[in-house]
Amino acid sequence: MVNFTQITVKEIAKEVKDNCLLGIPADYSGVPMSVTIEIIKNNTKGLRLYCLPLTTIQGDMLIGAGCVSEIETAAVTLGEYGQAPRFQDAVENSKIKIKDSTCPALHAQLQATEKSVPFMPLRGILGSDLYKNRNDWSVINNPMNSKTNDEKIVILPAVQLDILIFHASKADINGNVQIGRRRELATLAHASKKVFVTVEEIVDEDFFDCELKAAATLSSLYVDGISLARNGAWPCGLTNCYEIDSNEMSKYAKSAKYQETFDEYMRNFIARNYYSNI
Amino acid sequence: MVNFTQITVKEIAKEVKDNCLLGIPADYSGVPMSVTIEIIKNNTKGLRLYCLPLTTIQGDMLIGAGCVSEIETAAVTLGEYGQAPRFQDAVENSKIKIKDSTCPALHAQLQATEKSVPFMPLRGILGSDLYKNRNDWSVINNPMNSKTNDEKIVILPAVQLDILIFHASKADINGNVQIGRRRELATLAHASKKVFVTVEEIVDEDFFDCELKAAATLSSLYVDGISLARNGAWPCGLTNCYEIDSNEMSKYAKSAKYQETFDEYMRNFIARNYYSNI
Amino acid sequence: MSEIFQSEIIISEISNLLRNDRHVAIGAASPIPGSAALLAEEERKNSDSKLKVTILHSQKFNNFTDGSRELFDASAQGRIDTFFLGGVQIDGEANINLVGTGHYPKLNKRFSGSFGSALMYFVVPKIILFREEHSPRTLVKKVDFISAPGISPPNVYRPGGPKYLITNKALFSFNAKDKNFKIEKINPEFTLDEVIKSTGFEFKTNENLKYFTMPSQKRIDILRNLIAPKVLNFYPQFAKKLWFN
Amino acid sequence: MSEIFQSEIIISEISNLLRNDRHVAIGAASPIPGSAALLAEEERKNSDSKLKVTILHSQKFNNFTDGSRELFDASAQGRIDTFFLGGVQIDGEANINLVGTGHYPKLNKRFSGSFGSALMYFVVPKIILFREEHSPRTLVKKVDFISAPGISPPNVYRPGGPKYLITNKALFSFNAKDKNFKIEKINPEFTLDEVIKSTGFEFKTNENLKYFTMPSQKRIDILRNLIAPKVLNFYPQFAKKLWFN
Repeated sequence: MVNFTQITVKEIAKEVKDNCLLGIPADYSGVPMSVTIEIIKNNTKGLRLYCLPLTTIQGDMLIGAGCVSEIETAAVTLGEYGQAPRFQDAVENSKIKIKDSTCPALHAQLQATEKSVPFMPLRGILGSDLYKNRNDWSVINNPMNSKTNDEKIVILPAVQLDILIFHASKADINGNVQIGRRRELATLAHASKKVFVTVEEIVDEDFFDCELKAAATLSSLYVDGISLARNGAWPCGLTNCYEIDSNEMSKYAKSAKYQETFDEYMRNFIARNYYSNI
Repeated sequence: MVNFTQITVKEIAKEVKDNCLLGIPADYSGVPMSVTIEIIKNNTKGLRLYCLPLTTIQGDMLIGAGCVSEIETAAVTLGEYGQAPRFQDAVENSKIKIKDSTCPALHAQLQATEKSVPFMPLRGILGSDLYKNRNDWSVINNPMNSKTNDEKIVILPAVQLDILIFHASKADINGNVQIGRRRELATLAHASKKVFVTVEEIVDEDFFDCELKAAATLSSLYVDGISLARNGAWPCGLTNCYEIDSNEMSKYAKSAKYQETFDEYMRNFIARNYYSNI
Repeated sequence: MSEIFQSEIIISEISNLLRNDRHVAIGAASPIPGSAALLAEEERKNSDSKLKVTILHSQKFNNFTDGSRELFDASAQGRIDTFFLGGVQIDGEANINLVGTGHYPKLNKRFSGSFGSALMYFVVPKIILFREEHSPRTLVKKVDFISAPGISPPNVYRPGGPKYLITNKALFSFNAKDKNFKIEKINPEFTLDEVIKSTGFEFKTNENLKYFTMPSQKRIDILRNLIAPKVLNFYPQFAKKLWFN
Repeated sequence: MSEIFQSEIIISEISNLLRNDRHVAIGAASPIPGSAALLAEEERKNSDSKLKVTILHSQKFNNFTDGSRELFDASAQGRIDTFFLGGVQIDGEANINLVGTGHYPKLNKRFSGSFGSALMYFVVPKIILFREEHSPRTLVKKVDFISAPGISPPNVYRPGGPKYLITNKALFSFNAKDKNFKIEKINPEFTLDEVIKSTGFEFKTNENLKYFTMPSQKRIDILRNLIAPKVLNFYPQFAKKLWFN
């Protein structure tokens, strides 16, 4: 018996409501592919994706499946497997709204919510067309610069996510999650109203009993529910557990080039029972 | 042989120049007492202490020994051993300048430097006498509040430390330091021009070879020199290594009540060779 | 061992105030609130509404992994229901002074400092003020220094604030609208008149004034057998004095 | 195995540009800069001026423990000497476009996005622009979208910026004051005229124009024997194609 809310992958997917602002972890942070499939099966609509700071196959699939209305990101890419075809198509044909950003801005907007301050200043950005296309960003005179008082600096709004889902290697019996060095997951969790996690395994210990493990932990304080999902990141990799599945990624990259071949790929993909304990 | 700059406690103390802004870790973050004694022996003057967010016997001793001109802190206290007598005396008799602050402000000012932004906003503080006595803090209208536009919010300046010294349990052969959950040490290091660390032991491994250990590590990227100093935090405690020395703390608390008894205590304290490898 | 200590009665009273909380955090130098929180946690262990307790000065009971700023961040995020603050002085408008007495900065008597009060007091929904000594020098008409104000104007972000004040003599509630304290419970060892005389500010009296509740034998047993050994770990001086002398 | 690949020559040239650095960071999708940095690190391993290399997409060569924001924080702190940026388009004022071609937001051809360029380009002292394809469609007169500008007015904080541009045909330096590129080295397989024709913007020519340097056999050995296996770990597709096919 565990001392936390243990739920299923399907139940997590049901928590992702139409039109919600969904936190998306980067390809290296534990991509929750098992839940992504269930979201697609649910035919969830109007999702707004907030990527920290980018997305890969997860975002591309959600877009291709028609679940997404808006994406705020620094990049969508399949990495070594090329551009993200469904994302490209959706932007080129105005099927989704794109809020182009840059990695540190995506971090700073969540850090603002983490501290419950309304905004964060950030250097850079000025003179870019990113700024021109973001009416939620502003420029102020640096209020600290008493000497010249004409330095311009960008301020970014605090962003609070409705829901965050990520995949991790382990949870303990008290619902604490091992995130290792992937501390951007902590920032995401701190800035999200709800947090659900899928894990490869639940271990019979408390990470806080060991200082080293505690340092690698996201406390259950921030976690609303955990599901077991073996291979839950597949075909993405998971640090210290498994590598990215090159064949599958290549296959996806090729299939996603056209909507028809993407749709066919997805029919097969969904039919496969590649993860356990849904 | 190690792949980093290994120096002595005495050499670290020499890096602490008169009038510099010195980062001071809290009682739970690894108090560098061995270096503190050497600073006092060097008769260093005019130190400005920046505490994250408070100090205990380390700050009180430095003040009592006449090394300090200014302190920015949320508290100076001997914890269960009572008030900090030399600090009290110095403030009551205007021997030092006090910049009274509050914990989250001390964190935010360093986080501003961590991100190289000129300021950070922070909620709270308004209506306190802390604010009234800080001419480096200001208030602006929340620039994000389009509805009412009359929310007031405090903005705090970025603070960059000249030098940070702390004590930790372990360094590896490549100069990475184990800080565990004491991540405020990372914030301090990121915001400091120079960083020196004393450790209980140097271990023959690379913490980055193990993801769990990596998560508990401050990278050598931020460390300018490391010295071995067994019992380097004594009489303070060190997580997972040793407890605070109750007898010594009680003795200090009593002796520090008056300058004369403090001076006598310090003569004995300095004479003791309580840590190794100086 | 059947004699019940005053501190235990206060621990028990504080514990009652945490009834509906999900997460209580305990800051520096707070052995009595810390004991109360652990007691509440233990008593609700097998219920559906569990209590999470974060004690910063403990290793075991500290749920934070983002360094010492996480207490403040988590509080600002609304993830902590109750926090405790003390005061060298507390005044009738719930302003608290943790800095010292006299004219700042050249104080007559300097104390440790404001800690995190200037944020925590604004953002934690239920702040319980705790000051054991109940006298005209601790509960004053107006504090000499405001570490954190009891009330704020509408243009200041303030989801949190003072809800209770507890001393060795009485428990008060605070009403931010009326800007005053109201007495709720009194220590049976004192009369209301004695409490009024030892309070430097005016407070609302209460027709339904109750006495501090004596903890049940069961609660005392839990406290002494299960909680005391835990407290010994992170407030050793306090625990030794009260329970292990 | 004695034939030297074009990619190896470029790796070698880039490696030379890192001579005085203490810390080089490598971002997403940068196998050639990554190989160059590891080569420089290896060659200076036994010298007094060691080079630290952080490769974000590697586990072993990633020195960061504060999550993915640490690259940007550390860069803003001035702790990274060199970083690489690419571009769908790069123009004569060193503006870079990572977003796509056509009229934003409804682009003709959308690319992945700006990544961290809009901060990194401002704060890292030596930004090396790297774009293998050297053609009028990559090196353009004016980019369709500015992910990050090459130069900034004085009221913008900008300790960093573009210093070099390297392609499969040439190496340029950038002068922020004159707002233009100057050719420094040319790939011996091309003439200056060919380079001019395949560049969409005007650049300064150079009396001392040099050729790309052929890497020594010793360097090639290091690259193939020591660096290639490392690169295989975090850029497997690239390494397999170049070295392990």
